[in-house]
Amino acid sequence: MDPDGINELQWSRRNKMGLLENRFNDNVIVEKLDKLLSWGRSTSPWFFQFGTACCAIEMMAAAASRHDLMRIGMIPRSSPRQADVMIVAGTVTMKMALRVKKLYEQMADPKYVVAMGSCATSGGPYWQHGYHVLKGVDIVIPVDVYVPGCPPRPEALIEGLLKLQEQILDERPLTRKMA
Amino acid sequence: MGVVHGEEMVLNIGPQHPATHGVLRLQVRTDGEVVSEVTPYLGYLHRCFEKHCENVTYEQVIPFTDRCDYLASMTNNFGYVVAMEGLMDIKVNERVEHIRVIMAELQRIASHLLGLGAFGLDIGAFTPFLHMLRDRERILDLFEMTCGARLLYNYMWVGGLSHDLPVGFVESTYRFLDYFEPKIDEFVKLLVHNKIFVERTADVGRLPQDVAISYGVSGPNLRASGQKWDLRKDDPYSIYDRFEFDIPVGEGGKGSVGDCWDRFYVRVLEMKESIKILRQALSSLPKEGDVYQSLPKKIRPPIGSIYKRTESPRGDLGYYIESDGTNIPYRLKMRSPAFTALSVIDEIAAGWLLSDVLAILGSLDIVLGEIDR
Amino acid sequence: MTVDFIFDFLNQFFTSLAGNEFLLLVAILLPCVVLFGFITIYALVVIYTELKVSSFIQDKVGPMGQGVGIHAGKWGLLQPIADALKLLSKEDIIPSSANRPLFVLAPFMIFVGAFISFVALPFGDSIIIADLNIGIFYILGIGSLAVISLILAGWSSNNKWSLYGGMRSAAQIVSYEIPAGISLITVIMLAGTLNMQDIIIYQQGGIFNWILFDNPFIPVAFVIYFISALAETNRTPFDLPESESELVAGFVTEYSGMRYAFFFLSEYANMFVVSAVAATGFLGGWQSPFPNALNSPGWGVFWMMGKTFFLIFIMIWIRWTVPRLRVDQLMNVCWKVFLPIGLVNIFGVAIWTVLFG
Amino acid sequence: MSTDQDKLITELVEKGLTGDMEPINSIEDRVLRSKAKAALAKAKRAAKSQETAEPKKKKSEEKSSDDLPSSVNLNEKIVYMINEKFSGSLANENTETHIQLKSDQWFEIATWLKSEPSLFFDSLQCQTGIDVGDNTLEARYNFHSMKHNHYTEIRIAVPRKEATIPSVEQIWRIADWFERETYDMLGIEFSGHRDLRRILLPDDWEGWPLRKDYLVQETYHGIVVPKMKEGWE
Repeated sequence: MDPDGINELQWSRRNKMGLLENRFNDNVIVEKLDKLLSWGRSTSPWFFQFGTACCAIEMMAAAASRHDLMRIGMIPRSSPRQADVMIVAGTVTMKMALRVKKLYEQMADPKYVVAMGSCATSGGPYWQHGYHVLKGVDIVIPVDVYVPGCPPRPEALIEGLLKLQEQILDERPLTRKMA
Repeated sequence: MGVVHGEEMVLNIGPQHPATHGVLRLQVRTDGEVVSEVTPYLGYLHRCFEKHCENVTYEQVIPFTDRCDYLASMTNNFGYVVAMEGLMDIKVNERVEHIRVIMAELQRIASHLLGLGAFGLDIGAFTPFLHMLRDRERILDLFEMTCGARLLYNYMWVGGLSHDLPVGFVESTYRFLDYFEPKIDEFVKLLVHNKIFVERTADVGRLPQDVAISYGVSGPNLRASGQKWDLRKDDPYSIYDRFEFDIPVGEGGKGSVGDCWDRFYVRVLEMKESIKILRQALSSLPKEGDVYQSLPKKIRPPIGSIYKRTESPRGDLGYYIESDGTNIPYRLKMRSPAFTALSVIDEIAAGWLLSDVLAILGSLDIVLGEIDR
Repeated sequence: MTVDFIFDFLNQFFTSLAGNEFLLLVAILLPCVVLFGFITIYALVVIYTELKVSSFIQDKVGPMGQGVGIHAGKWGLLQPIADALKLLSKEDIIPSSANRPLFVLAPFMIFVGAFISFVALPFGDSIIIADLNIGIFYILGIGSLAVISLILAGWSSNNKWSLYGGMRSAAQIVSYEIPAGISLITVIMLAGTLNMQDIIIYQQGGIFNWILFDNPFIPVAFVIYFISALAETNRTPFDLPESESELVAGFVTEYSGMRYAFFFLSEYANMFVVSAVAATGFLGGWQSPFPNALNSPGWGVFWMMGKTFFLIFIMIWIRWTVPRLRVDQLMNVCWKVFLPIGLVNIFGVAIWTVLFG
Repeated sequence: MSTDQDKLITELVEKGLTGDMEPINSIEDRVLRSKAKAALAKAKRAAKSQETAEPKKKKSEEKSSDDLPSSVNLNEKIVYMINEKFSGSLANENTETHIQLKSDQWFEIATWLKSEPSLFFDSLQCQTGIDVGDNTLEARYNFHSMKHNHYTEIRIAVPRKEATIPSVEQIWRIADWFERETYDMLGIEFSGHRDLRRILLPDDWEGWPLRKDYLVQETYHGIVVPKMKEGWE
């Protein structure tokens, strides 16, 4: 396991590298293409089932019949390679932390992270005495959307995912350096 | 795992894998598809439950018990409050007892639904899983109208409950039972007697009775091996001795006693028994009674210790509580049924094919939150 | 609509270039482009169908285009397009430990395998790109190409899950080709030809002239063929190579973005091929089920598509209903059940033909 | 009830025990008949329990609880038997809630606890490690017998410096994981355990978390462990 680099992680706005990223100057056609691409990305964010604890059950409930994440185009994938959104649902422990980082690195750009629940946000109820609990998954990977709650209701998760979609829609993948 | 010979391959299942029900890592040694050894590695969800218990007051332990077995929070609360009331010698009134039993049995159904669905998912049947979740939502609705939470309730308190039943709860529960009973039969048709499902589970991963006892396997897993052991009958707590219900045991309906199919079917039958208990408890629920009646002003149990077991959906859930007379537990240990159930995996999964190992894992119905605590 | 036909047409149109090799190239490429477009559109439609049908089976609604901004349209009709756009613009990961050339080759090879099968499929009375005299044989042969690419994908990924997926798919597809072939032999025996169009013409004259209802042995052959086809396309209950709950994603575990899209595409393309072969061999292809009615070329395309899509729908239906078999049971079913029955079936059909044919 | 009625009933019961039901059934008086039948059932039950008790006695012939009056509770009985068999292994005679043992003969006692037919503790329910202070660690075992449906608790205290207890992993298989957990959390070594590793925490974790003087390590693989985010509290 590679201990390097974790402390120096300074997640500003990171560089999401796709096939066509940042290769174009701004003009009308590129702008339209930009919009098309970001529409595609925001409409079809496949999520990686990364459930660790209690929140995983609510994530499943959100994907199941009553709440049905597929309505907003979210399809579960079990391999990180094919996923766009990693929903970190649940507590991440020290033993798991480096693996979370590895899984994140295995995902293909553009990739997004939703920290679901207070454990993934900050350590949740375990933040004070939890010697083995990572106090927030943003210590090891960058997070786009935080969904509070212990556990968040499926509605809250859907709200968070809609926020993420908004964020993706505002992106201009082809001309990020201009934006 | 030592030396790897010739054709053998060491394969890591997990910690992030769709079939591990959370973050469990199984290291399997395989020769082609045949698995010769399974070594579980735990602790990827070790959330320091016991350390927390030594740092928070007795009341504050309850939310942490919720989060241990997050599929059966009600029964986890139940076990803890039963143990605490034993330690402090508190008697709660009839209404509280009835509500507790109702909640515990609803929780048992909810937990079994998810466990069975996830088992089906491991075998490759995706649809029954979602049907199960759909029906589970209705139970969660009942919990939600009672205490406002869907998953982690913090509902049972030492000496009482956090809320009384809301108006219309009893009717809603009856409505749910009427809806749910035929659904079990539908589920049985869809999956339990499905030819492919039977082929995949019958005779697979047989767990003999003595091995099960030696490994401390309990609950439905033990009953599937033919041992008629249910704490609700054999060591009755709360008011379980008043209700009439059967303890389903594995009979080897499709293969031999103690196989995956038995473990599956026992859970299906248990849901039916829970419905029986629910109907009795609902009909005998006293109208009067204050749920805060015996709440102690301060929880300071006398010096001493207690080990109390209750029947959670996964088996014997034990709490060992050591009190030093203050308002903070000196030591609190949770004996989790899933922990003991998982320990048997190498014994019963070795020699089977890779797909079977995952089926056997699914049939044990483990919850990682409770294993790692 | 064969290449010759297009070539002739082009020759007449561009008289100055008549007989030029360039025109021949155009004549070859034109159907390819059309076909590629067809497969893409077909895949989008079927992916949407699969999402919706599976959702309805599971008591939910599936893609509804609910989301932010311009989202996926009414009923989520644009969902597959968004998926495709997104997959195309994703990062292309080639694991550093993978065998690079093979890893890159595998998705294209599997797509080529599916693609060139389409060449011999009859879409209508005269709509066939290459009317081969050994059409059905050709499709069966090309179908085996998938095995090679799946093994390549599994092995080159240098991932144990992929390797398992590759191993399983090799065993599975190779085995199930035999019962599939054997059950098609009964069709060939009756029609007396390997040519796809001739097989269809043999079934002229309404539903009762279809080979499926020719004699009591054929429905058995049809069932065997259909189940084998499920196995060849890696659909549940035979989806062991990519079984999600066991092997993460099987041989596609390491593929991302566009390369993954190719696997996705070819899975659905393969479904179309096997269904179209079943429709051709057993259900009368583009022939109308009513004698001497609705039999124009336009209706022909409709009937062919209708029958194929119906079979695809059944495949989707099965996938979301039943659990998955185990690898040894899979082999048992093939070698101990389908193969003997298939062989007996051939004799049955032969004897029936001699006695009553 | 008159005396001759009593006599009649005893006579009838004697006959009934030999299998002759005719005289009882032929009684005209309904009350008398039912009384006779009840007495017969009682007598039969008594005879049965005598029968079942006898072979048990034979099995546990040597030293067993039979010499004790039946009123003692299970713990006292076990302590008595342990004193007979393994003298000097009791740490104190207190038996109210538990049995306190010394660690040296624990493996033998454990083997005996499982094999002794009148105890037959086939199920190790729970094993708890406790830091009881005074530089002492304690392992507590909760045993249960599926057959007899009885229950006991055994405690073994060891000094912190040489915290070693014989492992019972080979007797109850679940002890394998229980002991690993206790080792993981409190650092009690179990001698004779075949695979004593940390079970929940990573192998390279420092310290024993459930000891009362545990201080959490500052970093783990470069990740700050006890970090609290800025601006909290």
